[in-house]
Amino acid sequence: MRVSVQTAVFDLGTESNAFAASVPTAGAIVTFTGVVRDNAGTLSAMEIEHYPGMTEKAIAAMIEQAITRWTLTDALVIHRYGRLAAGEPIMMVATAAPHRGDAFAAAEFLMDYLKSRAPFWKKEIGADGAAWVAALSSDEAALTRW
Amino acid sequence: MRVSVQTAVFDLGTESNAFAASVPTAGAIVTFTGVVRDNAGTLSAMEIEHYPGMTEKAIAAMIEQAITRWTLTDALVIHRYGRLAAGEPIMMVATAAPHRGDAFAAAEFLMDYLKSRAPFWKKEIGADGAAWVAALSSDEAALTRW
Amino acid sequence: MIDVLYFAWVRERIGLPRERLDTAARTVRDLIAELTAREDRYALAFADLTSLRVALDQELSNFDAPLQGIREVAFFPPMTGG
Amino acid sequence: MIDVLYFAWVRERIGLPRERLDTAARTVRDLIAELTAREDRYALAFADLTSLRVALDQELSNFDAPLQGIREVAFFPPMTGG
Repeated sequence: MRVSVQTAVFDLGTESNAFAASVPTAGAIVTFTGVVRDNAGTLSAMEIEHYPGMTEKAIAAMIEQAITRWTLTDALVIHRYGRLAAGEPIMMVATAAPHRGDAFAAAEFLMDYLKSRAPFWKKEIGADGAAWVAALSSDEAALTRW
Repeated sequence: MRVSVQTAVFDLGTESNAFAASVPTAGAIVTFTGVVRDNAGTLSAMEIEHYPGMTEKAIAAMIEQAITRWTLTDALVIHRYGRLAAGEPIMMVATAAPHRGDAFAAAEFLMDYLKSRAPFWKKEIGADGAAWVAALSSDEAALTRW
Repeated sequence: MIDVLYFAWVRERIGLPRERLDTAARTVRDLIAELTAREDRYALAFADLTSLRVALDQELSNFDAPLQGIREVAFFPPMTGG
Repeated sequence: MIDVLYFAWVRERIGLPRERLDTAARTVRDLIAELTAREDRYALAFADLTSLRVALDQELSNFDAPLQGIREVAFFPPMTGG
């Protein structure tokens, strides 16, 4: 298990390969990457705040829970904080398992929990000001399926 | 959309980065990679046969179907055939979407269809002979959820 | 004339990957009966149809499908991709 | 003495990221009442508890939880990670 809460940008390819190399006996590897989107072309940056200490513990607990629920070989979570530019990766989750169903389910579970239970707060900074991203009720609702 | 049916090994990291770079407006990217597993330590290779012509058409049709069902920015399928060594990647699926739910669902859908509807046949070659991999009824059953 | 293709253990049992046949078979099932009557290796390959799949002109089909207008028939076991 | 941390717009409304308080509050709700009574900026931050979350010693908790033995209380809006 690796949890990295970092300001530095990460490389999806490098991280995917390193994770895959670390799980030679897994048949199935799933990755999820979240990217700073600029739909309207008005976003100049995203600012992410987090709760140092709690963040790492909360994510580690989520991974522990995933390992208990599914047959996983390993899991990885990288989540950035600080100032991110449009197009940059925000975070990634990777799961490895003997079978694809477990790898997919654990990755979705980790995503749903990261969305609503890991202490991160996003602020979108545009040309005409900044606004905290509101939590979606659909994200909260997604937790009920687990 | 890219479909590649190839003998050459591919690099998960390189392919993931190229795919991500091709979808700058997608907020969510999911990849699935299948790897030749050697559980018992007795597998010397995997031989994959396919049906040239039909394979490419069948996979393209699966992706078209995924694009119809979910809001996808793009999708990629790479599937190898020929002789593969243990630890090598067999295939990968990548999906990009504005939202994570669509990216995950489309990737799982493509995997379920690739398992049972794309004309590939796997043969495991071990120290004491070779055997065609039997189709799993659970893979066939997985299709009913879509 | 019709191209008949065999894959995986069907190909191995019949001993060739493809052949060109002159047939009057009206359906896939007729064609299978014709082949089965020819030689033991065909009879062996087609012994259990539940473990076989068929594609007509590269589209999955079924054993009762008509062959009229079809140029390529392929027989193979259930697929194991992914 | 207890450390009280504020994040995101709670931090912005209150105007500081953390402070050390000497409090006799028995529950989170008591602490909020005490802070709200202090200054408008606290009243503003705690005006709508449904839009707030609380963590005690870095574990998510609730407003009725006792503060006994707790060293660190954090207030923040619903999380938006991922």
